[in-house]
Amino acid sequence: MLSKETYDQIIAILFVAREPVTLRQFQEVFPALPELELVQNLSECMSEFNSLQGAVQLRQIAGGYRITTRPEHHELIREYLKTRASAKLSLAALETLAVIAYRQPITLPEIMDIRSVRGTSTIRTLLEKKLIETRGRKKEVGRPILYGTTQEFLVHFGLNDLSELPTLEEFAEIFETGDTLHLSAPESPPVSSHTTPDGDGSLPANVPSPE
Amino acid sequence: MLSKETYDQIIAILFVAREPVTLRQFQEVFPALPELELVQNLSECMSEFNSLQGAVQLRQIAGGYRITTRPEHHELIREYLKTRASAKLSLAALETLAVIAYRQPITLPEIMDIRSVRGTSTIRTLLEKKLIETRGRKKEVGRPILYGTTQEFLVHFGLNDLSELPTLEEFAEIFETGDTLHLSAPESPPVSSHTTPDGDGSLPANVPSPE
Amino acid sequence: MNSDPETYKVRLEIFEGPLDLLLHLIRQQEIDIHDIPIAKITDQYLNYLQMMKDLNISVAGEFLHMAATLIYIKSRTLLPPDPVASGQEESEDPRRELVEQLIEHEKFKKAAHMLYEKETVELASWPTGLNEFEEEEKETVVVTLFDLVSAFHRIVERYKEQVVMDVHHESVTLEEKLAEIRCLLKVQAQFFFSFFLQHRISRLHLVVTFLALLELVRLKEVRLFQKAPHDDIRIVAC
Repeated sequence: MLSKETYDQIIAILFVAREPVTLRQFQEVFPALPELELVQNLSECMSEFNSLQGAVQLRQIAGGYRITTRPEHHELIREYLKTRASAKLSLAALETLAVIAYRQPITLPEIMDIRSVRGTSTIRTLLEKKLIETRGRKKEVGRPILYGTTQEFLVHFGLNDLSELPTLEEFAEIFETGDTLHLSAPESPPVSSHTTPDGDGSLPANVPSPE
Repeated sequence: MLSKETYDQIIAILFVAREPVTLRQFQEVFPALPELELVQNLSECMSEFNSLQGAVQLRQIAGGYRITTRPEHHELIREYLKTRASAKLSLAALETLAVIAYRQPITLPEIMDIRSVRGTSTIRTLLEKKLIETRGRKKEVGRPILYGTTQEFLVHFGLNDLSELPTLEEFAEIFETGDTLHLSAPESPPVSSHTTPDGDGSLPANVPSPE
Repeated sequence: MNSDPETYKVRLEIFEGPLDLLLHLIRQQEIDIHDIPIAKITDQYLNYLQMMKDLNISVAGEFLHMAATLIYIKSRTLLPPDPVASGQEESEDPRRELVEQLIEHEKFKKAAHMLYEKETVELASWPTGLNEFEEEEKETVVVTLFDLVSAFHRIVERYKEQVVMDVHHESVTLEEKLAEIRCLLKVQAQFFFSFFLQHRISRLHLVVTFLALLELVRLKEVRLFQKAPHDDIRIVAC
């Protein structure tokens, strides 16, 4: 079905792309291919590429296709790029982001209510990093600005779309079954060796397997 | 001779490299490998990669190794480059657009006055991108042309109408940096390596271990 | 609760908000979240705030607000059941709202942790992307509405600074203004005073401009018209 030529062409495009390449973009580049065939080609392309390549992987991210290196090589790549571990979002910023991701569109007062925290520095960070954006205004007194997550949010967390996020109810179930995650247990081991996989190259349990 | 692991690692590095990777750079990343073995590995890597890949090729360029697309795909790649959303603006264009958006209708001299920058190239860019349009002439000496934002502008920024533009006052709180509204202990645990620049009490210590 | 400051020091942690602190107290003691011993937790919460104050650490308003809420709930649980309400459905648990809030909060904490793990993986995966076609990329940014407001904010801030500087550096003479206005009159037989206001000019400039106009009136070179007080002034060449 998928010709060697089309395969090579798709990979060549993905290879130069800096952002996930959407189906619409592929359609523009391959106007002769019917949409259905194109989708099939892309899916075949993905499985073939991933079975061949151990260094990189072809993934569906933010509604597009993208080649990234596999996480297991991160230490070596960092060594080459001479970069330190990239700055991660603070827990506060992640919590704010979680509230926005699950309750979007949402206003600033609503976010602060849920988190029981005043202060806007996390919002600023998220806006600057383009992980969230404004989404018009809420039709209520004062017409407050609404916020929602962006494409960049999907890219940053390796999601294809928002439906890939587990539901909040799924988190609640863990809670009810008494799976006690000691979220702020003072006895928890030192951070550095533990929460970042940088130390030994091991990754958290739920590393998403490349589709 | 060349292990699958080393092969993958070399390719992964070449995939993220922005310039040809020199032997010296590889030596730094693989300090355990003797130089001769490394050179052999690289050469084997090159022939293996090139026999597998039709889309891209591994070449020796400018005293280093580099993956590039094959020339036969260049036209297609240019097609792809054209499809990328032209939502990008230079900083100067963004500033001009901001002045127009918030002070429309406005004349060129007024824009230049506020921005304290001469030059009309940003106006041309914005007109070309259809983010701004002319709005007749101002009734004053010289009858200068007035500019305002377009429908396309609203679409680009996801606004229903101009009243949805956030006011400076609304973001005043967010523009203020370093609001320290949190309880913070002076003897706080050494999480400094993880604190993000937003300084909002980053606390990965509380992230439960995934195990 | 132990009031020995040495013990507290070990336990000191940063809590971003009152719900974080409450969850910590509940989790630490493995209390059933659906049946919180409100009196005990309230005391511990207040002790913690007191300790922060003793250490001269500022306590944010929302922590005090939560303290008030806790004290209120505690007082309601201590009251005997309302005899009027007893005939109806059993009176509502005063802790209910707080418990729901805590459960909701913990869900988001878990969601944040899930994001943290995903981020960790993604930060270990580098995107590829060639620079052979890099010349196409200039120094550009994908702009969001926030960028737009930020840009305007920057301009306004910059503008404020400039206005201050102008006042110090600028000097303008009556002769210069006279020449300027005469020049203007050659191009256009009449214009409005507001024309001068559209171009950002300092107070000094404005005063000199006005003096120049008066001088031109005296010299019978222009006539000024104003329909009403505070209305725009029309300047017409004689």
